[in-house]
Amino acid sequence: MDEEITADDGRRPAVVPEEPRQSDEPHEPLAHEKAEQAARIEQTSRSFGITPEQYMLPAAQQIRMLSPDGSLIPEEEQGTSAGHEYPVPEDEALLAAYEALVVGRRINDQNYALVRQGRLAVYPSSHGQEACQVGAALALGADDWMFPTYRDSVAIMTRGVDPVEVMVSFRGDWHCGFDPIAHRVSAPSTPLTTQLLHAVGVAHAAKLRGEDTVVLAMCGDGATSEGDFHEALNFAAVFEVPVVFFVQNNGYAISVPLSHQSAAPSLAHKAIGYGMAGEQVDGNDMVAVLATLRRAVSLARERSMPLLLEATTYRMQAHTNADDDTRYRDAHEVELWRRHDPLTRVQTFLSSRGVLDDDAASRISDRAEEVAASLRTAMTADPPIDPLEIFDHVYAAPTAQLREQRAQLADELARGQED
Amino acid sequence: MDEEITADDGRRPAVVPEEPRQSDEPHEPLAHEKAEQAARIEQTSRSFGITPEQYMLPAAQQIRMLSPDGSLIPEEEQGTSAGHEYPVPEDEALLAAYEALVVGRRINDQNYALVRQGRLAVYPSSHGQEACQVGAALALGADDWMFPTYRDSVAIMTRGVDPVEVMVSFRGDWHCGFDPIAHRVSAPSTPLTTQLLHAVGVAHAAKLRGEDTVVLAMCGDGATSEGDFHEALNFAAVFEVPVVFFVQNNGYAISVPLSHQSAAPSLAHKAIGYGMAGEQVDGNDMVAVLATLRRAVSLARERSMPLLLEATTYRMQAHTNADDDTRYRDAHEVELWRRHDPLTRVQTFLSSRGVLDDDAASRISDRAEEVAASLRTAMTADPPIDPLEIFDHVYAAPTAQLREQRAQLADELARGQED
Amino acid sequence: MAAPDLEPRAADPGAALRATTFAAALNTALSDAMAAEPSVCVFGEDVGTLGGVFRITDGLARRFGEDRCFDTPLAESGIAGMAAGMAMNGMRPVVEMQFDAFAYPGLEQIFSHIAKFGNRTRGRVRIPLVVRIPYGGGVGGVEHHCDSSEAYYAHTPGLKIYTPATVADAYLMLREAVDSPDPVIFFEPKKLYWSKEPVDLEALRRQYEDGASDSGGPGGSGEAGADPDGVGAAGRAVVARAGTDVSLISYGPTVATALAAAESAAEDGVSAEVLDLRSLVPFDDAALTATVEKTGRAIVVAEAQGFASVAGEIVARIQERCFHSLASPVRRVTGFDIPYPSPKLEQHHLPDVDRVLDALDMLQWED
Amino acid sequence: MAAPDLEPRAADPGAALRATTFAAALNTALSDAMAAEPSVCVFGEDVGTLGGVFRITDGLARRFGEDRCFDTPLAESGIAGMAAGMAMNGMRPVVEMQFDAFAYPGLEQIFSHIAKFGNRTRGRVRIPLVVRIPYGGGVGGVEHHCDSSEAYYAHTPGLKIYTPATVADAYLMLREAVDSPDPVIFFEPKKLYWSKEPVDLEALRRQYEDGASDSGGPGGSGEAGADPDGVGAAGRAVVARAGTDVSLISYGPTVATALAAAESAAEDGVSAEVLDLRSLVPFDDAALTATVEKTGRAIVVAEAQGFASVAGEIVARIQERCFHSLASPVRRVTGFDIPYPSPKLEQHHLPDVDRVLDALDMLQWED
Ligand SMILES: Cc1ncc(C[n+]2csc(CCOP(=O)(O)OP(=O)(O)O)c2C)c(N)n1
Ligand SMILES: Cc1ncc(C[n+]2csc(CCOP(=O)(O)OP(=O)(O)O)c2C)c(N)n1
Ligand SMILES: [Mg+2]
Ligand SMILES: [Mg+2]
Repeated sequence: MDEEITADDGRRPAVVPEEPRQSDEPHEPLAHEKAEQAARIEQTSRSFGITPEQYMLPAAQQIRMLSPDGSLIPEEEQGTSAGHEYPVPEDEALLAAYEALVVGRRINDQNYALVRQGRLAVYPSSHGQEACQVGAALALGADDWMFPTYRDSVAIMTRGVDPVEVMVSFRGDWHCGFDPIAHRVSAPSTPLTTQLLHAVGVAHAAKLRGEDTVVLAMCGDGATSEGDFHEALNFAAVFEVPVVFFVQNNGYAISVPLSHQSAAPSLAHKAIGYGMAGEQVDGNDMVAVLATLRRAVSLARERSMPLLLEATTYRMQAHTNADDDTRYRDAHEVELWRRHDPLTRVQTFLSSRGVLDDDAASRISDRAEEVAASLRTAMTADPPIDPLEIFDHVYAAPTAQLREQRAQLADELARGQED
Repeated sequence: MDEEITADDGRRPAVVPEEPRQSDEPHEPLAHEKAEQAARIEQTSRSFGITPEQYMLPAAQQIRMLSPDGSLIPEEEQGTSAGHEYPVPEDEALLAAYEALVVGRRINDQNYALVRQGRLAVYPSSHGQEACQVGAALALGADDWMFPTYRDSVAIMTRGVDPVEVMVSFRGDWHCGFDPIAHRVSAPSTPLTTQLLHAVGVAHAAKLRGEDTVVLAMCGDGATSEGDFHEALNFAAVFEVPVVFFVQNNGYAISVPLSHQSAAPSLAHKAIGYGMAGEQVDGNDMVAVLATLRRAVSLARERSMPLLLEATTYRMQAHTNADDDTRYRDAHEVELWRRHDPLTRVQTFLSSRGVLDDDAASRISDRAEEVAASLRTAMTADPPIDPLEIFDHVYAAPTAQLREQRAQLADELARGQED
Repeated sequence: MAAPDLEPRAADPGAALRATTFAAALNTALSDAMAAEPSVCVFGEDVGTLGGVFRITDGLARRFGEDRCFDTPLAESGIAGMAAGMAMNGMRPVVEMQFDAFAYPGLEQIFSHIAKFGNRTRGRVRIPLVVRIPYGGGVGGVEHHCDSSEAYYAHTPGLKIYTPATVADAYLMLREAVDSPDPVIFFEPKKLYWSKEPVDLEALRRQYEDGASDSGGPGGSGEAGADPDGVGAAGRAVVARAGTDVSLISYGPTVATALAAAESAAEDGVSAEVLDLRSLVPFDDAALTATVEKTGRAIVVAEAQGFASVAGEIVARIQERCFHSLASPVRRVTGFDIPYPSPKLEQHHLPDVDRVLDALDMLQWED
Repeated sequence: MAAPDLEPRAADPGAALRATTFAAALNTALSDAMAAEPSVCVFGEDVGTLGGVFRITDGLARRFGEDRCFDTPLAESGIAGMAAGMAMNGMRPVVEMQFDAFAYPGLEQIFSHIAKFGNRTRGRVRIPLVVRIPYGGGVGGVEHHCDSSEAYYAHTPGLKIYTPATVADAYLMLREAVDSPDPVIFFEPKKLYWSKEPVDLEALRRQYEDGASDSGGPGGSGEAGADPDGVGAAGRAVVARAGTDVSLISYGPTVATALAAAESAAEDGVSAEVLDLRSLVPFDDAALTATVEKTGRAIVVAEAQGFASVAGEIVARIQERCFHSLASPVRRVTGFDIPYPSPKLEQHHLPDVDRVLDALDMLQWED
């Protein structure tokens, strides 16, 4: 479709300079030059036969493919529309996702237990959000990057990082445990939203080298309020880098509900303010999550542009073990969400479809037990940590000051041993 | 109009909880509670017979009432539409605005001259942007507040602050010159965008006391990229405070053009991401600027809610006297914008309308000369500054440390005088 | 934490003393300040319904309503900036930064505006707000949750920096901070939150409110007319334990360490005086000079990494002002110059009694 | 600014020396670094087309293309954060903060990530970037344009802090900063930008590149194998003027002040040694100790407000390490503890020769 799109909702299409500006032929005054990203958006929306605004605003309702009871929703009711089309992933991919979901849930529960046994200092559980976790990892290619938060341990493990390594920092060690470069997964970020800018930087570096790396940048609903969210989305759009911003809207930032966080119709509505497309997905629907993330990743890669995806989900447990969620939400609300558990929904679907038979189910649950068991064993062992290492990585080579301080501690430790 | 609005562009209306949430009757799961501001927006858009999205997105084209040659544009071509309606201000108000415009231009030019004579250390001129400056000041009531930047001296003066006081800091003194509380104009902010949050705070304090103060918060196009812009708009929407965010988009942040600043269809498109209405106006059209600002101020006041107004304008001179604008824009572009000078446009309009006759014109130009002359006289005098005062206002009462340091300087000054 | 030997602002000893936590004292101080002055409002992340992750604001929203104590969107620059604006318009905001390192997004607002607004308006617009920052380690916190960031703020002219070390001070200094006409960064040693001391908060309230009204306005000290400098009582250091041989200078979380070290030293026949600075800005040079001139030796004990720290400043001030009284170089016992290490290693980083005693041994006693 | 008497890294004296500005040296350093290493890229506000408000990046976009030198949207946290990400992915970003106070929105990224990432990944992810910050006053700048903010960064473990005081150092230290495996905050004294010295940049380039390749990698010093500590040449202080009676310790913009004061003092028969620290982190304790042990008296001269400053740290280190060599307390000559004052009053705030000489008079010469 190549004709000029006339905005059919009565709004203007974005003003796009047709050609690079010539110094002797300035553009129309009383308007300012628009970014190239606008041209890309114009082209993209045109290819879908819709206006740029229609492309950038989220679809009329969140994308949902599985009903709460696990049956496939008829295509015309999935929330998709022109330019907002999401093919249902193949059975094979869904089965793999289901397996990761089961393992992820098992890990969440295992870690919860380890915290109670004092084996972990803290664990921010993603129980209830595993469809988002799994989708994030499975939508990416091997050379893509992921920027997770403290809540995204299951996503990191699904990406292939050894669960034991992921738990190192929560166990109370001083470093992140795994090698971010080898796995193309950054060390999970605790200062909220800051990691989205790193994601943009990683994508920009790749783009400058001509690589088509997509970066998935994760954050929560609360995190969207931070200034860095704004700066990251804006940088990504202006530099036209393939970053998929993936917001897990679980309704709370610790105790603060979404209604105190934003007055927007949806968080996905923020996208248009940066000149990128936004979409909302049912984050407890494994099928829809995978479908939307996959398309976001491929659009980002093909057209070298960022997108914003908001997944509506729910954190079933407290913020962390240190939190008491009964102070700010009632058990009934949690109960209601339990009925929409991402795991049972897709399980019902895959069983009814014959993709998940008893064999597969027991193989998967065995694997989950195995992962949990090895996590348990590893966490029960208490590997010694060398205190002197705290000086070794502050700089590539320790400064004279740090060598002095290291010597002081070494001396104290030696004397301590003599006692 | 009280019926349910069905989104006629095929998008969903914002989900609004109809009643306050009851703990025994939780809201529909798989969605999170929306802010009260959403209800306010819903109600507002309903009163205009449009959807919330239509209300929050800017009108299809920027609001413009005067053509570049100064004739009134037919109403149906002004860019207004349902919910985006802007009555043309009365002649009397326009004449007052014209007068302020002439005085403002004269001040800009006088200050430019004073800089060249070394009487001012620096002056960021708003030459070309005076319609925005004047509109900002005239749209506010006496009890309202204004939060200007370094470029908004003309707005501050139009609000009634003595030009000489406004110039104190640009002359090189250590304080802002005027009393912000007395004038309800904050000390102009140099750290970009930071002042928008102060504006939200002032509005919030007023609201908590039950006052209906509107706060006009000003910034430039470049400033919209800062994290504080995001945080300020979000806080304003979540706390439902009457702040009008007024962006003067002059196309450049020093040398950086808008296209490097944002890829959005317009800066006004950012509003919907916070759940507020955005609008774009021709910032060189005094009539449209006043019309849109007035309505924004009254909507903000009546409904206690924020709005975002983007005025497209142009800075005719360099960023400041320290800047060399030939490095980043060509003379031809500047020349094109000169043809859309806000002053001549409204002058032509008011003359043709018979509102501005020769008497009025000469009275106004006399007044401008008077203001300029007294500014000149004041700036030529070099009032002594007491160096010891630099210690006196750091705290409400100087600390012992500052008293020591003050004594040291006093001693040095005394010895210096003995030399 | 042991109650200090010397607590000049302790409540009437006749009053019933109950074991009171540091956290309860802060909570009561906020509550009393809100009751006393309607312009005081409390906001931040999770401070409303939840009562703060440390429960310091527990019950305030219920008691005073959501206009006076409320949650904000998750944005620290927004919190600081909105507080500045509210302070410009007649309010006295008390904001909470959830953890030390999470205050950093607000630094521009704090450095460029909150600290400077009074000065740049020639005193016409004061910013009377309090930024409460739970700080320091010793609680098993993971990365970014245990920074000691007081030096950043102390280096910034225009801010006052308070940090209480006792339960009574938690109450009294927070009351003063709220009443101060200047912005106060109020550092709360998070490892003290659940420490208890026998303190009568009711008596402290009376003491504070009588004192404040005696001296005719906010920030007044307990003793009427005794505050010619306008620093308030919070601006003064306190001798937490008297001694003659060496001065242990500390503040916030390390006052307890210093006291414990003094206890140990006493067993070895060394009489250590412990100075609790309480306020870092303004700084009580008179108290510092008095103790060092008395003892001739000093150790500064603080948690933050040492380089370009407040501890460094204290050492510099001692040698500038007491050089000829010093029998030995002043020593610092501080955190190392590394990012705060993990729960499993923090005990190696934090100044402890042994490290203070080591420093003490090196004070050239043979001279 | 007068050329220092002693410039151990000056170019081959045989070479043709041209009057070169500090700004040109920085510009050439960036250009040479970009030519030498394709992963080096330069970005920030107005650094592309305009070449920076101080023109330090002039011509780089033209020469290396817009992929290598470009303007960003106006957001300092964005600049710092994106730079961190690019550094994680193989680039060596050099970013410009337009003025000192405008770097503050980026502090969270700098403190919590840039400084810590190497450590928190156990050295697996290094962040080799440079944040250039024009700093200090003396240029008639209005408010927020003249902060000396080095203490905030110097107090933060994980960052290196360089600040050159000579044209040759502007070139050499910036080259080293770009090649450093660690994040470097590079403070450029803006009042020196247009100062000139006779310097052969071409020779410096050869000197640097030969040295760097000799020592087998980035950050190498000019002398092969002479850098066992890995601090690079930039990590070492330099005696800018030799003397015997008193040590004037300074860095960046005040090295010139110290040299001028030394000149004056010489007329009065006092021989002052001037130490140019160059790097604040790592800190050259050996050089500091050497000069103070030689002279027995010291004055620290720095522009920043004194409280909890780098100057305070230096005083503390001197007394900790050279106590018994000191004939008199170490004195500080710094800015006052006030917000940087206006163009009309900055001369009263900035350390100047008279103030250094006043301090010198107070060094108890009669003892
Ligand atoms: C900059 C910053 N401020 C505050 C915090 C403290 N904090 C940790 S998690 C959290 C809530 C985050 O909510 P959300 O982004 O919705 O993510 P969720 O925990 O729900 O996954 C807060 C306030 C932080 N980590 N970083
Ligand atoms: C936080 C911050 N960063 C950088 C600057 C330096 N600076 C001053 S004005 C300016 C450009 C602002 O552009 P815009 O917001 O469009 O306003 P205009 O000057 O065009 O009116 C810059 C980068 C600053 N003042 N504050
Ligand atoms: Mg959340
Ligand atoms: Mg602009």
